[in-house]
Amino acid sequence: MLKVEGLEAAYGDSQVLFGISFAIAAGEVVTLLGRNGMGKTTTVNSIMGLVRPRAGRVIIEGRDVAGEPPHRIAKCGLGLVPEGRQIFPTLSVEENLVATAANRFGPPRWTLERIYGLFPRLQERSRNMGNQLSGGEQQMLAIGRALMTNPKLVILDEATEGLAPLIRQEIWICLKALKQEGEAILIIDKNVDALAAFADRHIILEKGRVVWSGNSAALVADPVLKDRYLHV
Amino acid sequence: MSLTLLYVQTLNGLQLGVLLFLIAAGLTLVFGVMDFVNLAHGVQYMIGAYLAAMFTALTGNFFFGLALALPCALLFGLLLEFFIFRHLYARDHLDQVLATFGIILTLNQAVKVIWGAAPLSVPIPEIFSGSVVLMPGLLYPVWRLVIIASGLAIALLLGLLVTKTRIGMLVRAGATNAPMVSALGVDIGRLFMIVFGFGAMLAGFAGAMVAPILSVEPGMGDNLLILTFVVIVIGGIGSIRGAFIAALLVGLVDTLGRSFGPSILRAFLDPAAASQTGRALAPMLIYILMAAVLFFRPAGLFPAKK
Amino acid sequence: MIMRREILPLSIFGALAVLPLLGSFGSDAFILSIVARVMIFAIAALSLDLILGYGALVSFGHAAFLGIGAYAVGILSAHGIREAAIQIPVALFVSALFALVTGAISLRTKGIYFIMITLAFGQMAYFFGVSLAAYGGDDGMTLPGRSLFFGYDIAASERAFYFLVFAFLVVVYAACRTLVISRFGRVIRGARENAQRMEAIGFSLFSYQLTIYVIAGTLCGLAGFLLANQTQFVSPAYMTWQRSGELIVMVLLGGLGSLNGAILGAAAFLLLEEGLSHLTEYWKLYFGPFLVLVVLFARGGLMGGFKRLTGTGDGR
Amino acid sequence: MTAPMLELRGIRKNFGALLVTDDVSLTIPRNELHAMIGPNGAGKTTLIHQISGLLSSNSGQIFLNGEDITALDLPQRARKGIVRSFQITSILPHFSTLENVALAVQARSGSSFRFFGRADHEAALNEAALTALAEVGLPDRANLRAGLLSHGEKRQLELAIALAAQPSVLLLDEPLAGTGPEESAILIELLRRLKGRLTIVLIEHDMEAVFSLADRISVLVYGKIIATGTPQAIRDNPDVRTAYLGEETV
Amino acid sequence: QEKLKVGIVVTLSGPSAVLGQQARDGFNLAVKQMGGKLGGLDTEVIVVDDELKPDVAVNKVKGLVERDQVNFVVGPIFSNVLQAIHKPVVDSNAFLISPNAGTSNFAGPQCNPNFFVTSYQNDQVHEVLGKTAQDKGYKRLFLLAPNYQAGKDSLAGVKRHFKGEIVGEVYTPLGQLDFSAELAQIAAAKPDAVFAFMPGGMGVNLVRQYRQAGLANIPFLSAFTVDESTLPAQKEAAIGFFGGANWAPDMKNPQNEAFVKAYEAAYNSVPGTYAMQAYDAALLIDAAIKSAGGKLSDKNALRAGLKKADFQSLRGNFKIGVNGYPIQDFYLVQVVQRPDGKFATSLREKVFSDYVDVYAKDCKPSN
Ligand SMILES: Nc1ncnc2c1ncn2[C@@H]1O[C@H](COP(=O)(O)OP(=O)(O)OP(=O)(O)O)[C@@H](O)[C@H]1O
Ligand SMILES: Nc1ncnc2c1ncn2[C@@H]1O[C@H](COP(=O)(O)OP(=O)(O)OP(=O)(O)O)[C@@H](O)[C@H]1O
Ligand SMILES: [Mg+2]
Ligand SMILES: [Mg+2]
Repeated sequence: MLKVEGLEAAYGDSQVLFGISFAIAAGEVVTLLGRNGMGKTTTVNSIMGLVRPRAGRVIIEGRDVAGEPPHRIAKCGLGLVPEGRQIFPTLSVEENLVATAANRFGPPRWTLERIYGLFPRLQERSRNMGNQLSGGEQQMLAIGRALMTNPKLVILDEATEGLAPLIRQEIWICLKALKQEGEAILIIDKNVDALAAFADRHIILEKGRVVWSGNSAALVADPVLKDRYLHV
Repeated sequence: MSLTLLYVQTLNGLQLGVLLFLIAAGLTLVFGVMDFVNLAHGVQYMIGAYLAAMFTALTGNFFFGLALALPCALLFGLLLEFFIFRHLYARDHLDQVLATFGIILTLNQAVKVIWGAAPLSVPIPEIFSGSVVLMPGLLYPVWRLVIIASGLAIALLLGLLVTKTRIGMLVRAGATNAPMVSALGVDIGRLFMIVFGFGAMLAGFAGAMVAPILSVEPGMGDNLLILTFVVIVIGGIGSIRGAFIAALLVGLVDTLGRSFGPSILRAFLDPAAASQTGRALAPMLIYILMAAVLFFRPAGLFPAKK
Repeated sequence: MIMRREILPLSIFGALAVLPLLGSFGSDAFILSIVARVMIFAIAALSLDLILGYGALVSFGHAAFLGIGAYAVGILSAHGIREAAIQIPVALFVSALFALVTGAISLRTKGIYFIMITLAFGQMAYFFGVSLAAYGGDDGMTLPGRSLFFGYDIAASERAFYFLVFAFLVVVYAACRTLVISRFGRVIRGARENAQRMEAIGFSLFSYQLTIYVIAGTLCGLAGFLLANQTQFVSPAYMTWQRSGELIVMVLLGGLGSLNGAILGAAAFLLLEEGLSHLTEYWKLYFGPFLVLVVLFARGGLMGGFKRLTGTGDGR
Repeated sequence: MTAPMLELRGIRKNFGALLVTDDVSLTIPRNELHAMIGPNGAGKTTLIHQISGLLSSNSGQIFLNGEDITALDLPQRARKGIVRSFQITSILPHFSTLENVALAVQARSGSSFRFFGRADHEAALNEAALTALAEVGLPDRANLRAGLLSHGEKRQLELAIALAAQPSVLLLDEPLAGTGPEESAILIELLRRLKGRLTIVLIEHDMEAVFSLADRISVLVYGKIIATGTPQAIRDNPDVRTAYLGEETV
Repeated sequence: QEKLKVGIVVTLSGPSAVLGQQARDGFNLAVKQMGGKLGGLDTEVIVVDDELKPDVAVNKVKGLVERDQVNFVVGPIFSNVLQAIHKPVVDSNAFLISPNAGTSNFAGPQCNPNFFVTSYQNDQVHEVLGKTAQDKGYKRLFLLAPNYQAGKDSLAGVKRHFKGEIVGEVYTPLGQLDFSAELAQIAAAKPDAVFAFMPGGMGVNLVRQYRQAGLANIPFLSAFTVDESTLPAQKEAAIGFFGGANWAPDMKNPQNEAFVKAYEAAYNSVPGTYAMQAYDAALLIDAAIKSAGGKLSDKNALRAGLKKADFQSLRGNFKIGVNGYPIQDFYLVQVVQRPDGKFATSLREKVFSDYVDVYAKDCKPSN
């Protein structure tokens, strides 16, 4: 589905990514782990075209889209839940959901009803403006908004930031369901143990480089990594 | 003061309001909704009027003239967008101010070079040249009714476009966070281009419509630009409804203030002082109105929901 | 050792200081009066840059202060008071008072609303000037001569007046430079960036912003005093919104929030106006596109271009 | 008997028809670390807004150290020592990281109506700022423009600013959100050190942190406090489980 | 041989640019017709735009007198600009000749030997209409003017000769577009006649809206409202409306007929008073230099020549009074459509003969 090869990116003179490579198959859940400022978001943004990669390839279903504008890349079936939510403040909750909604590949799996079913709280607030929501509600909205584009690959940057435990659990259940439906998922989150429970593979970034990648069993088994990233 | 006069003046106030809204409509879209400070709106309005004057003179018919002027205004807007404005969407408001100020200077001068400095005019189209009797001795040209109707129609159209359609939502979303809209799969650049062109055409349309009652002259948009900004700000930026109501309010306050202000003042002051004060206050009226509205409602009458 | 970022101001002021001493230029009263005018507007632009560039308070009524300063000269002269030692304090005081009142009201609003409410006050000042029938109304009034300094008519010669303006410019510039890097200046800059954050750590921004607004208005009143003296004429035309707009354009053209930029902007604006209009009646056909090109290609105005050329990073 | 550090009496806030905080009363003794948990949209942030003075309350009173501060606005309360962090990062993006913090120090040390002298050369301000940065684990970012920090680093900076403003009551709105596991650990450690030295109101969805740090916990649901008590009491409260915690093991 | 330099400072930008253009063109036409020589001297004409900003005008004028060392400054159009440039010019080596603005202050106590006017004292034009209204026996007059100094002066000028009842005196904000409110007031007041002073685009709007409102049966007396600068836009709407002037393009004398023909050929528009007065300004300079024997350095001789005004004005009867303002005849003019389809004003009747402005008596010439 998605293949990243030798991705490099920089902000002005300061290079942040130094040749990131990984791949995600359809129906696969992959995580990006790493401390603050290691380049996780930059990786995601480079894939989406929000940051113009300096080198490397971003191949979606066989086509190299590196350097193309974000809307073209998104149209290939990528749905982004950005870091910091980035809700449209002057749109109501419902407008946030439908404004960019699309279904580019067959019958829509995600509709307004289904989103509201997943997050009843959003339905209660559907007429409110985006910036009137609480932090957690905004996060739900950002996830709903991305799902409404009916993507093949969902990218969640800080997937459960600000969400209450109950909702967090809902999200995990939902993501598992998505996975079952054959959806690919790229996820960044700090709840590593929860991720370990259902993600297929993990990639650890350090200073813009992939320092480790492997499956959940390997991650949980490795005591050094465990100490470093799981804090258990 | 007779009651008829009061009634007629109220009507006049409302019609000035609708006229102002007609002119402000394009600005509401581009500035209020797209969040682009387009000082060049006034010159786009002027160009619409000049195009209408030119094509009407060429074809001898206002409607042919209008039909030619509108696409030209659209094309002109698109050219401006392509060469200048699209590079400024992501910039600071003040950058937009400086660039569009430059455009004002250029176009005001260019218009003078092309069409000369003397004012031009456009005759009222034949079929609308009649008038209705408003009060004894005073006629009301039907064309003004047409202007009011088109102002109302545009208010409605814009209101629906912005609040009810996907395009409206996307434009509002793009104004606050264009990259995010793009990352969700919408070509926001093209959308902005279309909307901007539409805004330019609205400005041109306003210019063309008022050409039969107002003079067409270089710089005609400059003072109006300020007036339209006043309208939009009083209404609350981003609110079409606000802009519409504010336009009516400005029209009413201006018209009624001018016609009845001095006699009201005379109730409090001696005649000489009243006329002196009245004269000093009259031109300030709408500014006083704006300052007062902003004092009590710092984000306009209908602030965008925050 | 002189730091690199001082090169520009030193060369600007150096050039201004020696100009009258250069044989061919110096003897030309006209050149001196043009440059004096540039310096007067530079003071006005500097004062605007304080609120606009550093405080993000875009005043669209700043020309009102030019007018107030000028009318202080005009009205006092009309009553026979030509002494600068009286006129200047009056000009500054009235400007400060006007700034205090209008600022206190305007600062309730933000962003574009602030722009428009300051415009409203500017327009009120303008129309007030127009209604001053006793002082020429719309036509304005001619002054009997330049102001007297402690009884002496020392500003009468173009060269003396030039140095007078120059001295004022140096003082104002130095004051502004000190101000913006002071604690107070840092609060003003912080308020521009994120008002809520500043309030949450304990700054009551209103009083800071009102203070800077009054300072800016007062300095611009000084420019008004000088402008009246330079043209020996006072009229409401000094207070039109177009004039306020031009002041904003000067600051933007030079580059926001850098003080040097305000001077460069005023100079570029006025000298281009003077030079181009001497060449062709259609000078705006060239000046307009120039502004557009500056925005498109020299981000941050002339100062932005200058910094990129010399590699002096962000001056803040 | 000394007055409690912070006391809320019948605090209420509504947005139109929506009642967001509903008759909240709470007493927090000096130097307690009081955690506030509850579902998304329960009104926790709104409550912090009300305590800090960012939002005015529709009714109710707030006391700081026995003094009624209901009428004071945000900066006035900050100067009284009530300092907060924001859930949605709020920094000065074009200032350096250090200056962001130094400004907070400046706010609490001497007058800022000083028109002379370079503020960025004031050693006292900078040293205190550096200390705060070091405490949150950001010492090496001091000279970077704050807007260029990564999301998690901004969250750390957010906390540093609040600390540098020398609070006596620190209101923290999800300080751990957006930080990675390692940074979370650093910050939890920091909170543990601060604990007992100043009064802290902590909103957090990280239950591990909440239950290991808090002296007492209040649970807010639909604007009402449904329970207040020790971590153990809250953990065992069945209402809290259904309303908030769900299956999460803490 | 000496070279003559003349600086023209008029408004060439903004909505009022057309007035400045007429003046510039009129002057240039005269110079061209005299073979590029005024008073027999090679003549360089430097044109600058005052942008209708007094302080800009001051600097431009300083440039003319100090850098370019012009001998005469011709300008401006607007009285507020005149206030600003008067002092710098009359204090210099040059003479100031106004082809349009003629304010009262410089006609009276502040008159200056280096200042000459080829147009009129502003009030006189308004007085023409006041006198007309009085002579025609109108009892009830409605007055309309923009709210600025010239507007107030204008209404004062009308009232100087009109003794009937003023049923309405309305000042409108400068630059007003829509006159519906005022037109309703006029209809309600039912005056015998309306006097309006609405220069430029305001006049265009007023005249067209006046006719559209069906008020054209009420006589429309005006100053600076229907003239050759506004008629191209007012067209039929203005036909039959009255104005006051010292001249009209159809004035019968050979010089004038030649001038109008040449102007229309060169600039493709009907000349107005602005063009005529600037043309006369050139003739005045020409005459003055000739009478001074071509010696530009002899200021006194030049001044005497200017005073003498020994030339044939396009308007026929023309003298310079003690205050430097003209003494001339004034007419009621009316808008007509000429056989060639163009619109112009046309002389109707003489209202004042050899009319001296009321301020001249306060002028005590110092030399
Ligand atoms: N300005 C506003 N207008 C209308 N509703 C608002 C406004 N601000 C907040 N709300 C609503 O008030 C409720 C409480 O919001 P608040 O931010 O206090 O929640 P919270 O408890 O902090 O939630 P979270 O854990 O998700 O951050 C939310 O449902 C929100 O939508
Ligand atoms: N716009 C920018 N300009 C310059 N540098 C930036 C910019 N955005 C991020 N950086 C830098 O790039 C590096 C990587 O940032 P990135 O946001 O990718 O980190 P991250 O792994 O997502 O961290 P976090 O977990 O905190 O979100 C950081 O050092 C950050 O300071
Ligand atoms: Mg990140
Ligand atoms: Mg919250």
